[in-house]
Amino acid sequence: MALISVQSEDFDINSEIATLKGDNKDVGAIVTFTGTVRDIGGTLQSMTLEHYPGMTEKELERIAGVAEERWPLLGCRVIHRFGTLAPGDNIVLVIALSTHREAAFKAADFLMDYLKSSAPFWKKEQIGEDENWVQAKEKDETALKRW
Amino acid sequence: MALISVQSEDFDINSEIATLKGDNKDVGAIVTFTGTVRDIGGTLQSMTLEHYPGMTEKELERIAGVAEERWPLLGCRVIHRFGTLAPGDNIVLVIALSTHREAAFKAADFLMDYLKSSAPFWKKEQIGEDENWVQAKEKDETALKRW
Amino acid sequence: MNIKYFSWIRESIGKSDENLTKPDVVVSVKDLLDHLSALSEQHATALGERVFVKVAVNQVHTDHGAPVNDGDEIAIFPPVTGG
Amino acid sequence: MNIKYFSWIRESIGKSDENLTKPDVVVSVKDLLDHLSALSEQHATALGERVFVKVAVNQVHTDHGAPVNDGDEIAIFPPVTGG
Repeated sequence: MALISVQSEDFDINSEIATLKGDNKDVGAIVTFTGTVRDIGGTLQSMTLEHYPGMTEKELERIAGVAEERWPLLGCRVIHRFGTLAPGDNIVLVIALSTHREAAFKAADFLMDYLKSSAPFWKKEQIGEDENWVQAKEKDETALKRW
Repeated sequence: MALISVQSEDFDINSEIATLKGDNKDVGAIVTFTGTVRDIGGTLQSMTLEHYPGMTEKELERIAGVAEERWPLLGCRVIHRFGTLAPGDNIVLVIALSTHREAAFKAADFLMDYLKSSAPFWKKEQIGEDENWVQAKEKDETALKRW
Repeated sequence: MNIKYFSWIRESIGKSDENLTKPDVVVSVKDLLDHLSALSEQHATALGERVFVKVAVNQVHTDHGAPVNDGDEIAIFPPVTGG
Repeated sequence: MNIKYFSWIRESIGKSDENLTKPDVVVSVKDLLDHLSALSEQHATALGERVFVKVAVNQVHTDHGAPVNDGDEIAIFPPVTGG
């Protein structure tokens, strides 16, 4: 069963891995993905993440369930933050544990592609006096065709 | 330039990510792969990793250089341990940072495939009174055809 | 039915949710969007470009052809941008 | 030339390296492997199955057709199993 959290607090990769792994000696491969707030132009003040409480958790659990059916995972973790974040802050963490590297890489990659196009989160950027909702990318939809 | 280490000591994922990321606000995606000592049958006492000092570092730098040419990375780290390790211990860490997730996932996956088939390391398993050299897997060679 | 709005659709309509008794003519999500668009200029603007209007019924993504029932929780939002 | 052995090839031959003056007949890696195989029974056993014998010349992976020169650092080892 995947562990899902939707939270405003930051997360700690080391301790999340330790919790998932425990003393399971079948684990040979651990893949983590961390998404962070970019500020390529150097003008971003903050980013606010809105979400749909109730559906968000359900949708993340659904996606993680699909990953666990498709690959032989020994652990799966999804943490997504909401609220106001600063440039460089962590947004999302996905971890997949498996015996071999292929399953761990594929599951983490799959989880991110599906999360990007179906988890009900919306980003708003604060730049100077302006506030802009981030536009969805078509390539996030086409990325799903890989799976 | 990738950071390469061949060492007997363990590594710390949090601090490695922090070092690579620094205050670079262009980073949006961080992928880590950790390989650990498996003991599926529950009989492994330890695993000893032999390597070819001099060539190992060169080979890891070469592979990381190829990854940095193929994908727009903002950071790349490879740590491979040698010596005697216990079940559950960390063996290898690969980290790739990029603006977008696709490059980070692909580079980390590529690095592991190439490292598995070209970095001069050899594993010996200690099981009870026996010592066995781990056999290379044909699928590690075929995995290269993906790239 | 309870209608929830998110992101710029919420801001454009000016409220995060509203309750509605389902009119008989409203059978599908599309019917509901048409009905809501007639409520005010803000609704019409927010829901005008239907390709940007995503809908979840009872917290599950659906297409605009899906049926809606009184008592449903309907969420209306732009394409998601998390991750 | 300096010859280094690793993993079970090292154990089978019973030493981790040896120095050798390159005989004139040894031109390629394959020639060298043939020459080494004739040195002792242990060498013959360790280097018998050539598909399991990998070679690096001056710390770069090479195939068995590659040339070798006196002064080269030649490493002989089984397929790698790190990672």
